Amino acid sequence: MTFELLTFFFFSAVLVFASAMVITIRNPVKAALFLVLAFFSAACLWVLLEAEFLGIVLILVYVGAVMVLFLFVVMMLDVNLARMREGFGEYLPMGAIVAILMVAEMAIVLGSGEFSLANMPQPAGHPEGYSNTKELGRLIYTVYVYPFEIAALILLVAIVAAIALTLRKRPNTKHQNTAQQIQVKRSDRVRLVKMPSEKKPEN
Amino acid sequence: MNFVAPDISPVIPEIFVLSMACLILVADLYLSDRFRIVSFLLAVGTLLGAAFLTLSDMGAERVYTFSNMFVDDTLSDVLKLAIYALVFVVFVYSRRYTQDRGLFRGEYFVIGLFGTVGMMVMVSASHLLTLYLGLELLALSLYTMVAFQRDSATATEAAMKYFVLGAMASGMLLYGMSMLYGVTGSLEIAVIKARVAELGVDNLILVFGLVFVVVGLAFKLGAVPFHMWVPDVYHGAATSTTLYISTAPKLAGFAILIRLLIGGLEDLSAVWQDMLIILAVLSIGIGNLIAIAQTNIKRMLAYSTIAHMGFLLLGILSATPNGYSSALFYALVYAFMSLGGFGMILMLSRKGFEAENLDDFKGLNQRSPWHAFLMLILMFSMAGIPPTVGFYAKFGVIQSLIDVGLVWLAVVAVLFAVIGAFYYLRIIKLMYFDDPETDAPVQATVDMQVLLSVNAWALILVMPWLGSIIDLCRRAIAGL
Amino acid sequence: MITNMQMVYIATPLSCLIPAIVAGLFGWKIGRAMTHTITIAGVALASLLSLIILNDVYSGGFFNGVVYVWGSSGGFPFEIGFLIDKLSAMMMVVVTLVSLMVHIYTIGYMHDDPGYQRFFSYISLFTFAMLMLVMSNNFLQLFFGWEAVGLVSYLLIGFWYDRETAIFANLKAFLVNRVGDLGFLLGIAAVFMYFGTLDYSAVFATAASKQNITMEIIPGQEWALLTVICILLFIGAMGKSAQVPLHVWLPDSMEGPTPISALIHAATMVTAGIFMVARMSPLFELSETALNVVMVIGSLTALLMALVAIVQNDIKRVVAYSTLSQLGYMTVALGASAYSAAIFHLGTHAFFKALLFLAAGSVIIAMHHEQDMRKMGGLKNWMPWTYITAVVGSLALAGIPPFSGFFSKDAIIEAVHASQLPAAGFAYIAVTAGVFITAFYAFRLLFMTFHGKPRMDEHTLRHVKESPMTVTLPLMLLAIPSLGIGAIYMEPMIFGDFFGNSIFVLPEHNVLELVGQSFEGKTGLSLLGSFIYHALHPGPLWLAVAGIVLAWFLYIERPEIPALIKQRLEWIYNILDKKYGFDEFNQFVFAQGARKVGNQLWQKGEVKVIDGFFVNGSARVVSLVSKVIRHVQSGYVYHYAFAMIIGLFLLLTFFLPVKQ
Amino acid sequence: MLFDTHLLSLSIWLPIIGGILVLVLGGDHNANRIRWTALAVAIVELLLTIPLFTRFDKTTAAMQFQEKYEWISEFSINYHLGIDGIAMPFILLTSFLTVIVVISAWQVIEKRVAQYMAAFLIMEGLMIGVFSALDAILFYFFWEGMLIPMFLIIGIWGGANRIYASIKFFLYTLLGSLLMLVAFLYLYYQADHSFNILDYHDIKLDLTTQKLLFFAFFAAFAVKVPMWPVHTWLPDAHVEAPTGGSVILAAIMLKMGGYGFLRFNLPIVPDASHALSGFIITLSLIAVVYIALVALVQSDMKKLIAYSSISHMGFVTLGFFVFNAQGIEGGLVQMISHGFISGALFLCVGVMYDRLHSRQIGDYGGVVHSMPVFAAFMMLFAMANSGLPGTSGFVGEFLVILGAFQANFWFALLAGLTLIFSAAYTLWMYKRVIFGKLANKKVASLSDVNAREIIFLSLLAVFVLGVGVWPLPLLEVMHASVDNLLTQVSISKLPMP
Amino acid sequence: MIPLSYFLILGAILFALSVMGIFLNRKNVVILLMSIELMLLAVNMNFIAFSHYLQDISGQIMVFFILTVAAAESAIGLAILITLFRRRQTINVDDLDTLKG
Repeated sequence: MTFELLTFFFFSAVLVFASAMVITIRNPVKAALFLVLAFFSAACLWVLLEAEFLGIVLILVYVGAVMVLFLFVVMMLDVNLARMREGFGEYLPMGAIVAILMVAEMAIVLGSGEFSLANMPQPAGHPEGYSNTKELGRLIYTVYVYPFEIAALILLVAIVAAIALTLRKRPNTKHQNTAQQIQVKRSDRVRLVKMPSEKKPEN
Repeated sequence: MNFVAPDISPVIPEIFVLSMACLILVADLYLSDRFRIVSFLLAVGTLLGAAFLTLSDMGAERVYTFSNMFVDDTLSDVLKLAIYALVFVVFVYSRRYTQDRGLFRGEYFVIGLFGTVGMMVMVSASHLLTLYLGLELLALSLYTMVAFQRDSATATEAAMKYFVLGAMASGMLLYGMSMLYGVTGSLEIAVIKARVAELGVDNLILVFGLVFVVVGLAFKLGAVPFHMWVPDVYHGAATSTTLYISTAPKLAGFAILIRLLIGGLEDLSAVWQDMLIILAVLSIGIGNLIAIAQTNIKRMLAYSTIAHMGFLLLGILSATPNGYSSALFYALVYAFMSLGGFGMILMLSRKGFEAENLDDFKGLNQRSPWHAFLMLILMFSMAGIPPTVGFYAKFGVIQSLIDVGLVWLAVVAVLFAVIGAFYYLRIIKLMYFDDPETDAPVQATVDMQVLLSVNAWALILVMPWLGSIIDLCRRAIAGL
Repeated sequence: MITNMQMVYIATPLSCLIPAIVAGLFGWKIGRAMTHTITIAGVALASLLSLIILNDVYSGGFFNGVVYVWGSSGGFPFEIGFLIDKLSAMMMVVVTLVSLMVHIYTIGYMHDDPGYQRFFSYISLFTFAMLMLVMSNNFLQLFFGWEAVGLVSYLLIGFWYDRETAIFANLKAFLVNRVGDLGFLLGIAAVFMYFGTLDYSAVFATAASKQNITMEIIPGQEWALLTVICILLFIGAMGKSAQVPLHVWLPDSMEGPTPISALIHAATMVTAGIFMVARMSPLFELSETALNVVMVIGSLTALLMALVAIVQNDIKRVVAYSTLSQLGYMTVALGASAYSAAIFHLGTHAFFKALLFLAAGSVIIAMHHEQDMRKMGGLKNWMPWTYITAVVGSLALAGIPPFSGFFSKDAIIEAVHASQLPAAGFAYIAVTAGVFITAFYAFRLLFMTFHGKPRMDEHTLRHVKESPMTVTLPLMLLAIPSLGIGAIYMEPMIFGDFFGNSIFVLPEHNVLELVGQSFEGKTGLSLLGSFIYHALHPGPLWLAVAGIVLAWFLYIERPEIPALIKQRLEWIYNILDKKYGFDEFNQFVFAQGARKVGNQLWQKGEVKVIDGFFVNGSARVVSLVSKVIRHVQSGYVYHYAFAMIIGLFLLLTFFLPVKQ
Repeated sequence: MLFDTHLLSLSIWLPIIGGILVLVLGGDHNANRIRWTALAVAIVELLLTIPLFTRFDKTTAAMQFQEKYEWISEFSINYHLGIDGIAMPFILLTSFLTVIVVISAWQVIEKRVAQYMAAFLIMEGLMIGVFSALDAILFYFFWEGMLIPMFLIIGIWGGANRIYASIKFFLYTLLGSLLMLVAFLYLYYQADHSFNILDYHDIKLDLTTQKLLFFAFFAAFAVKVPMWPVHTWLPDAHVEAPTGGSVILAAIMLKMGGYGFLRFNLPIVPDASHALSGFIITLSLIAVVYIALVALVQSDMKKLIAYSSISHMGFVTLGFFVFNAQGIEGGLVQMISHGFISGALFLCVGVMYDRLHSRQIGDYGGVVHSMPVFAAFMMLFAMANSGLPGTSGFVGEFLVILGAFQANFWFALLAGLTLIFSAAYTLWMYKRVIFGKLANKKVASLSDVNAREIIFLSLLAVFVLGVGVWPLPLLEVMHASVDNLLTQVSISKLPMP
Repeated sequence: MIPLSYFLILGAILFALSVMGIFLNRKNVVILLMSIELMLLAVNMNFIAFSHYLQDISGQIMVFFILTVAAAESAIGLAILITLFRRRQTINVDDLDTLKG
């Protein structure tokens, strides 16, 4: 068993374990953390596959941003954890059976030899000076500029959607109204009160 | 490396719509509620402009650009034009409805336009990546639109379900794509096609990937058993959103189905034909059956949509150009029927009242014979009774089935169509044979009245141009 | 080129049809007097024309031609046409004359009835239908007339449409006739199929060549074509001429305005069947089986119906049953191939039966529409004319020489006697027994009505008086032929060449010639004399006399005995009183049975099985399935997901191994 | 001639356009204007169809008054019209009865007059279209299109149980016709991409295919005829429909089934027709006998007449499937005549219903006392229904029995039972309704038929008697076409081995 | 030397697990979203593996975009989740059953 294979098995095991925990664990916070673990091991596996950039991105973007978002939401929603686990066991056998059957089926197909080493040998390493990141960057901004723009648009949609869906105007929040501010006239703000310049003292 | 700047001229409509959407997004910030109509006008204007751009660039030539990721052919032009038209009408129909419910916001149009861009991308996709991105762009827009009615419990629930299931389906589609990629070594549909032709039907992995792809596509179309989001989303979302979901995206879904199954995997047709048979029969059967038990008309139309999608699949699974074109025709006809159907629900709704129960249609003929008649046309068209265009749509599909010798399937389809006719008839029955429960007059804006009338009547009066539309569909398919 | 005679032919039925239509449609406008004037004028004209035709026929006139082509199919034309020969000419005369009497009589009898015009319209129409029937030269038109007669009889029986019994009777009459018509129609179909035409002359001409053709009705059973045809046609005749078991309508038909419509039925309409068989003699002659059937049916009718007449107390019913019995005689004659005897009896019977009916009617008028003979008696003192004519009629019916009935009936008996057919033996016994019974019930009626002590109530008794002239005049007019026509026409009609070749008899069946040969005198009075002598010799005449004497003994001399006999022989009496239970049987099996079956079919077959199980059942199943499977849509997203997974999984499982 | 070549199109579209015009004329406030317009359209239409008869060439079986234009060339669907001797009488029947229906609705229909009249006029056009279409899809187009107005007529103006009836009617017929559509499409490919019905006559098909096609057509036509056991929509539909609807249903719609058998089953799949003739004949005879018995026990007059219709239509199908001229022509005449008679009977019931608002036999009795003229009319039609010679009802029955006898004695016998049964149920009903003592005060207060009713009843009476006394003109136009049809049936369409 | 099929089977296991996660989880919507992330991870695993063995970078580009989309998707998913929670005060999957039938 080579080191590569050993690494593969290690991270695979971690990955599968973490994933299994994600879907079975009671506490969503813990689930999120297991998800982080899963991503981390996946990233390692990717590096093994010479996809360094994506491995890094997975950790940086996913673990760093998306998972934090998840955790943030979980915390914010303050879900009652006590009720979380009821009725899980009932469905587990059926779910497990289907899952196992499916995995078996998929494994049979995928392991059928089509993708064995004989058919698809591990490629030779990249030439010297090859940078995964650079290569990706070059392609994304040239050949894949169109998808890139669409991806940007998708992110824009996500932004707009997130804001449109969650932004609430609370009745008692005070906020600026730019339009109003700009349109304001002198007469709106300044009231000239006529006062007699002098007043005779009472006495 | 030598990178040539891509030819952006075929993409101008997309760029236009996108720019306008961004413009509206910004402009809307500076509009008070009183002037919100400007966003609306800009949005519909955008669609008209896009239609103009697409029309002016419409040619028989197939043009690839962006490193073969974008294709501009007759099919894409036809579908894009239809999508503009549909979205345009959707906006017009939903104006009063959204105003009444506080949904008449800039974001609504912006998201709607973003969704339109997504559909355009899908329609023009010639690469798995663009196909996927277009799909997601549309899907995300739709999730948002469904959830848009934040104060509605059903809308948010529907959005959640839609989101979870939709993401799952995307995952499946992607999984399938990964298999295709693995086998063919490319994400470019044309290359995939060439590779598939070499590998042939016997390739296990291809079939394996195909199953996932078909499942993903079936979900987008709402074919049984991947249909379950459809009724809940149609029902839960605001009717204006349902209107949007049920029309243009079906065309986009059809487009990717064509692009993938026919453009890329036509050599596997022997396999996917059988799969689609199962899906189609189930869809037609279950869709029509469950629709009968519905009391909510949106839900009923949702099941009817499922059944219609089954019919659509029938056209595709015949795996002949004739079948594809009749499926395309079916999709177009369906989209416009659905537009009218949900449009009618929108029209009958008032502030604080959703005309979404079947009983709300009671005695419509006495309240407003004109509207009842429009609905009658729509319902008969959906049921596929001549002289409405719905008949020709079904006709074409069944014809293509018989062409390839699937007579039994035609008979099955026809039997379920009879069951289907029942619930359409029930609406007519409610409108014409029952007495109204309310005598509230039907109020609607003039533009909507006119458009809806045109919409419904077109289903009959399109007759003289039917031939040219079918011809257009044929040409669109021939140009693939 | 239309000749004068052809004009006459066409004019004859039309002179009845047009007044009928006018009276029917415009009777309310033109009034009573005008109505009866035009209808009577029409019928009178028809009678006149019939006589002209008869005369013409006897001077060699003959016509067989098409009036118009009714329709065509498969290259075969169906025509409306006339066949004028001696048979039809004679029938025309009988029909129009009787009808004329009826018309005249109606003026008086129906004087106060609100349906006066309607009635005239009906009887004119009836005359038209009868004329079309007898004048026909093809089966189709025959069937037309046949059914048209049925229609009018339906209308006439139900003339008093608010009488429950009347409208029951007319429906019954129509339906029973329809049973016969079905057979008739099938017979026509058989003729059409095998002869390719419905024209008499064409059929008759080729009949002999079809003798060896058989058809298989019940698989394995080969029946001679002509037998089948003849029996089918005869079923029609059984309906119209009221032969057992299709006789049941006739007694009930007396519900019509008494006794005119009854007369129509008894004296005219029923003869249609006899006429038809005579007309079809070229076919019947070729099938001995059919002749036997005819004879058996006829003799059964003659005997059984005569027996029933004995126990009837309703004056009209006695006459009606007597009619049935006499029709049986005619049928027997037909069966014995003595067609001309049958027609001869038909003619004499028409007159004396008309006489009896009208006399009965006269009595009924006098009795204020009381028809029960037990409430009559002694009427001869008040109603001399009626009485005398009734006596004439009864004697004729009983077959006492020299009244007309004697000659015709005896000819039949002799003919049967001479017949060589297997059924002839039975028929002979039946008809001779019938003679005795006939005489008995005829005089029973006479004695009960006109003799003895009056048994009616005071009020009626005070008002009893002879009927008006319009009633008695026809009686007297009818009495004359009843008295004399037999003696005069016996020779030409039975033994002579009266019918020429319109009746066809095979030499081996020619019983009448056999009968004729046995008489010493061959012509004129000597024949008459030997005929009477012959009748005396073996006995029919004595039997008749015995019947009369018995009637006298039982109803005049010892009126208490009948009640005694009734007690002693109660079961026989009951059978007779119930008329052998035909009515009950029909009512129970056919009328109620059909309704019961219909109800079962409807409630079970239609409502439960087809509609309930299949139609609504499938709708229910669909909606049930719908209601059940909609719960698959549970609302839980994990179920939805699971459906997708299962779908995916199944597709994978299904497609992967299959393609491997 | 220009007029001739467009006569059929005119006949189809004039009433449809007229109907839309009437619909546009609007609401109930100007009901009279609507009625007169509708009547005018119907009469013009009748006059327009008369030349179809007078200019008809009886000597040929070829399609006449043909029109052919490309319609949807992409589907090779043509707008192809033409009539032969089989179709032509039905067109006249349709235009004639529509006039009657319009008159009969004059005062009876008070709500939604325009919609009512329009529905009938539009339906008239569609029905004529069915009879004159020579393109299968055009045929189907009219055939299905017709369902819509009829569905509405039953549903809107019908009786208490109208909704059940209308939906049952619609679904039943839809099911049948969709299978027919499948058959058309199959034939389309067999006939080398043609929807021309006449082209279908030349296709060679093996027996199994023929049988399947036969059943597909059977599904459509048997439901329409209706044949036992797919007949149960009819009593419901008839009973619940308004008078005019029942008239059109019974008089014309049912005939389309019979017409379809002749136009499609017999010539296109002759071998299957022969092979399955026993099946059809059995069903027909069951209809004749079984349904007659059922009719006997009905207490609702309309239902009784409806069942009588089924029974009579059994005669028609029987006649068609004995494959001889008498049978087929008899069936055709029977259909025409039944059009008049059942129409007339439904109108009669309608006349009573308008006055007493009951269709139950039990609610009547002694109507003759208060409505003598009406009673006379009804007597005529009742007798015609019982197939009395001299009325049109006889002609068809006679010919069919002649034809059936040639096939088998028992067919003729069982069919002939209708002589007894039809008389039994019709006259028994007549007896209970019209005859007898006045049943109640309501019946006593009935007013006799008015001028309007006399007009339509006597028009029908004239036809019933006219055809009965002289059916030759009617039969003559059919001969050539029926002969041609018989030739078609006798040629085997099985492919050469 | 790791065969490609190992990675693919790993992807398959991940895929199945995530799918089961959606089915088994009946309480917390957040876990559903996490399952979806897992599913995309499985897909990405496939793409990268293929990309590596095919020596074709477009697979990685695909993953790059999938990651982008997944991020956007999570954003929207969470936004919907929040909306839902605000409206319903629950994110219990079992409670999301007002729409059914």
